[in-house]
Amino acid sequence: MNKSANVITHDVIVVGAGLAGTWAAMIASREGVTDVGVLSKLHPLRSHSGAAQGGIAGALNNVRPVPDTGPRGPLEQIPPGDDLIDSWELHMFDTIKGSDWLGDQDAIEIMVKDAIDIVYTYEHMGCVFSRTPDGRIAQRRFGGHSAPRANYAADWTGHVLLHTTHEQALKNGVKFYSEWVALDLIVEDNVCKGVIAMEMQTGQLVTMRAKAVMFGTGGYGRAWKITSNAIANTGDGVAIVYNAGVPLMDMEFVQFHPTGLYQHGILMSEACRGEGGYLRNKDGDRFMEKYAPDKMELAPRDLVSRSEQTEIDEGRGIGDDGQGIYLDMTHLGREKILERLPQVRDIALNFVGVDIIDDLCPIQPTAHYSMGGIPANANGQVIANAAGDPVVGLYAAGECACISVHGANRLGTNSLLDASVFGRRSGYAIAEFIKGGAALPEIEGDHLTRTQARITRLKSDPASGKGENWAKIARELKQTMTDDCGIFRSDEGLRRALQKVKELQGRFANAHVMDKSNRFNTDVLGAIETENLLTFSEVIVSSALARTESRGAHSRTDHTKRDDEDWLKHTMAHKTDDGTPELSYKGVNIDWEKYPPQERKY
Amino acid sequence: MRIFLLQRYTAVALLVFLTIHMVVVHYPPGEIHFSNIADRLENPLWKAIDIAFLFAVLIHALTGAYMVLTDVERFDRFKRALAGIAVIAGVLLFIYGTQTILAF
Amino acid sequence: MTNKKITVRIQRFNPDTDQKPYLQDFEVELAQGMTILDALHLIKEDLDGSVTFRRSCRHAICGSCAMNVNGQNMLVCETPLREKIDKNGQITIRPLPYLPIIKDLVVDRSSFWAQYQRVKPWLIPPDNVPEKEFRMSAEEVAALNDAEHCIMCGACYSACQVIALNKQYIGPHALLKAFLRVLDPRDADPRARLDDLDKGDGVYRCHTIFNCIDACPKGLNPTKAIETLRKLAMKRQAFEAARKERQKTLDKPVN
Amino acid sequence: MYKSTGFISFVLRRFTGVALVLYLFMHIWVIGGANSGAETFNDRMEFLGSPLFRIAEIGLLAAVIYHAFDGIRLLIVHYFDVTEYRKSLFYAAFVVSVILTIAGGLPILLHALEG
Ligand SMILES: Cc1cc2nc3c(=O)[nH]c(=O)nc-3n(C[C@H](O)[C@H](O)[C@H](O)COP(=O)(O)OP(=O)(O)OC[C@H]3O[C@@H](n4cnc5c(N)ncnc54)[C@H](O)[C@@H]3O)c2cc1C
Ligand code: HEM
Ligand code: SF4
Ligand code: F3S
Ligand code: FES
Repeated sequence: MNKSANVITHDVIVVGAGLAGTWAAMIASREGVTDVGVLSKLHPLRSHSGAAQGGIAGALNNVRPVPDTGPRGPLEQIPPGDDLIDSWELHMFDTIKGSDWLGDQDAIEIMVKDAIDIVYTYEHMGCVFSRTPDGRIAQRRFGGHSAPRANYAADWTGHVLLHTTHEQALKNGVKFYSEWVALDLIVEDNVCKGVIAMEMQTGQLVTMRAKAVMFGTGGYGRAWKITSNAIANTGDGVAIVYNAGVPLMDMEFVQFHPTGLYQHGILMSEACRGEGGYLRNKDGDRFMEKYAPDKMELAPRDLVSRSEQTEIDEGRGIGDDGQGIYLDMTHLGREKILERLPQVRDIALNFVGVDIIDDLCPIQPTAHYSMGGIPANANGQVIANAAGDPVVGLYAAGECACISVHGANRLGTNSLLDASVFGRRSGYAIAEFIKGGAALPEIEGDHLTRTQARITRLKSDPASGKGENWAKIARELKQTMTDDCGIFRSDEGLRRALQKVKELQGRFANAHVMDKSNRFNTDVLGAIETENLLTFSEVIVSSALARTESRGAHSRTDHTKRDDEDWLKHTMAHKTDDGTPELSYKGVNIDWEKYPPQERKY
Repeated sequence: MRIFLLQRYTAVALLVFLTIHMVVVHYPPGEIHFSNIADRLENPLWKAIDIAFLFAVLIHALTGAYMVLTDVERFDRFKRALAGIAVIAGVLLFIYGTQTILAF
Repeated sequence: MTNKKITVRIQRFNPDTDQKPYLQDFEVELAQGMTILDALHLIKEDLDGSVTFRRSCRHAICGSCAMNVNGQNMLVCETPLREKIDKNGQITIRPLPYLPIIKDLVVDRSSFWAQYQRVKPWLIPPDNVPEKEFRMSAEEVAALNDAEHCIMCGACYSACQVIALNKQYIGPHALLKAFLRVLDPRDADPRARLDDLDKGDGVYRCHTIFNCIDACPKGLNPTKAIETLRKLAMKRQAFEAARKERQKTLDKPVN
Repeated sequence: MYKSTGFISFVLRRFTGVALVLYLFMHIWVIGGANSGAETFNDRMEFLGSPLFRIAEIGLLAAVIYHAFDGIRLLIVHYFDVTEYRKSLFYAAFVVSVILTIAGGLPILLHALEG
């Protein structure tokens, strides 16, 4: 190999320019690894991290509920010298509880301790956070957190973090390959050697060689019909890594957010409830009283979504199809909404024509966050099996990774934190790996030709009558995942889903594109993304089918209880030769003294 | 950028000068003859005002022309040469014009 | 509700095969709550897969989908199709004007990003970084809010006729970014920034055309930022001194 | 071409500005006749005295008035925070210019028709 011009070599290649990837690149370059290339299928600032609204968790202890108003009382800044109410320990406990005890506690400890520093670092890098009266970073409540520790910049927190981080990476001289799509990962004998990528503008395929490769390709909510995720969130990284022989972990855990805009899925930030919004059913009842009398609307997402879905299934939903629920913010008042939730208001106005200041806003649960993904340790190093052996030179962080800080259910604001903290740690680990004298591995196989063949196949017209549009396949997949692998799952439904996914995979062999050109071919990209959806959806369904318990976001109607006896373990799915996933299991890292599993009640 | 400021300041000056000019010289409209101009310019104050007017309008006009040209990327490359031409043209026109005013 | 057929006219152009851009008509059935982006997706998925455009977040936050619809720049993901249908039942979608076309509705934003980088969009922190956060007052934050909210969509940039004439001009988006950093009390070197903005291609190349304000989907006001920068550039020495003074108390409570 | 009031005002301002510069050069040359004495001056003025030039002067007046009021508008925008009223400001400058042009142009027109 190594023959033509279409080879690019860097010390480090980062795939994905969201928070996770950008942090890694920025830190590696600051640590002296100057030759870092970042490829992103979108311009870096278009990454979905920028869509995060609510905040980033960190126990800064800047605000507290006004004394004697109870835990849901109004917030004020903590006067200097007064007792602190929050701590990383508390943050850790909330995260573990939120994860339904499936989170790895060593990694969680690292994350919550680092949280405080990373928020201050963001502030020092230039993020314009909202402020308390005396000028500290403002904090708000978020579901599942027992203290107000969501640090925020109005309701465009992710946007501010992403722009700031990208700018710092530019300052450090990181090279960005904007609108380059990774298509395949090269792993030979458990050593990662590079990726095959396509430059969108020319359609040219390139082998990108590197001593270390890092994945920060984000989530995969696009496998569902109603999702808060960007159209580009098709889980490419997850599928690519899986195809290269690396396992995927805990893929059955997908979080449904309680407040997606009705029929659009666009997120109405959890800050809506954090600031005091109510959920109401068709009859106008605040039904959360029934399901989480203590935390009410601020119970964790999985619980609220299930409560909504139950209301909907029992016929108390709203809208033409009865699939909606009301979000009531009318009591918050114009001023508060305009100051704290301006973006949310605009979204509701633009997409459903409702002004949340005066009217109830229709919402519905929406596929939101993928807890599972590429298994990695707390240094971002990808592991090859349940024993924890690393894949040499391969790293992952952010939503595409499963370092398992979120276990079976993520708490809001913990994922910007996860992407930042472990992106940064991967950066340090990569720098150490490179500076420790890592060599550029030789590539043996001809990977480029194989990838090229996939594209050529998509562009060639199949035998008459057999050809099919990829978009149709994608639509059917999304419908199936929504119907049979959504908030509530059952053996019957999952089997149906598995069969359907297999059928669709079969049909994809004859899928084709209409656009045969090379230049900026988004038709080919759409087809490849669909193929990726099909690949990991099979893993999700298989893992969900095997897990005969209900834990966190994974809720089985036929196994409604959590089962620590048999299922307090991570699912690992390997791709076998015939393409189907083979499941094995990995223990959860638990501190049995301090944080033993308890019942999860809110 | 001083020329921007020059343009803005001279714009204000021109507002004053031009108004005076219009009212005094061109209103009511009629034949303008050497003699009636010469009458007015007897007064050295009028001479001074007209010279200042000339000065302001030249600066404003030439910086304006320079801006119009350099706003186009293709000409922007020659901005030094253009500035040179503008300065020389400005000086020459100012000398010529001042002579005229003093000639009355 | 009776469903109405709409003609969507899309400007097509693939520089590899086409001599010049042309308009192509597609018929789309208007559905409840449909955005322009939804219509583009329908066309791409069902009618002609080669229609090419950028999009991602589909709720006006990523900045991918700025296009020119019926002559105005906007984000197609947040714009209801219904609102832009003219009396002939048509809507015309073109790429952002004044920029090189890569394909169909996809434009080359290279100069846009180059200008963004030119203003050094990152914060230059002062030497005395506190252990915790810098203290900023609510007013200081409010002054930055607009600029911070820019999603770098390019709608303003490609509406500005100065950009049409001269790509060396920094442009409204980058000047807004510069404004953000200059006004940030934490930035240690507003002087150097203002020095750069004071050059020929900086704040004075703006001729107050206002298209940037009209085009901005986020309702931001680059013109105001530019006028402010002009004033600051004139008194940058005093501004620098005031900044130095402010930075001495950046670790103290603001009131 | 991105059309808007801002664009129209910009084009008009440029166009009138450049026209005025060209006129200024001619004006300096005409008046400069005085350098060579009253004869030359009156000759050159004579040349401009024809009714045709008189009517062209209305155009000149329009140009100078519009340019001036547009300039005032820009100065206002610079010194006061009025970008919200950008459209009204343009219309105001335009209407005032038209009115003043008519007011100033009518006497010229009448004079030209008389002469
Ligand atoms: C609407 C919404 C709101 C949210 N709000 C919050 C919140 O308030 N608080 C919180 O903590 N979390 C929130 N989250 C979750 C959080 O935003 C994400 O988990 C986090 O930003 C993920 O960051 P990332 O860096 O892993 O991925 P992303 O930011 O998604 O970045 C993925 C990157 O990978 C690139 N990429 C993908 N595939 C390829 C490929 N094949 N080739 C090349 N590049 C590729 C993309 O271009 C992109 O640059 C929210 C999520 C959503 C959807
Ligand atoms: C009342 C008098 C005048 C006022 C208030 C005025 C105001 C202005 C202003 C504010 C500008 C700057 C425009 C910008 O920055 O975009 C300008 C530009 C210009 N002016 Fe004037 N002006 C006046 C008279 C004149 C005269 C008499 C001439 C010509 C002889 C002239 C020629 C120009 C030119 C060529 C430009 C540059 C065009 C441009 O930048 O768009 N102006 N004027
Ligand atoms: S200022 Fe507005 S139009 Fe310009 S890039 Fe930013 S968001 Fe887009
Ligand atoms: S459109 Fe352009 S000229 Fe100035 S006011 Fe806006 S940047
Ligand atoms: S798709 Fe992100 S702004 Fe329109």
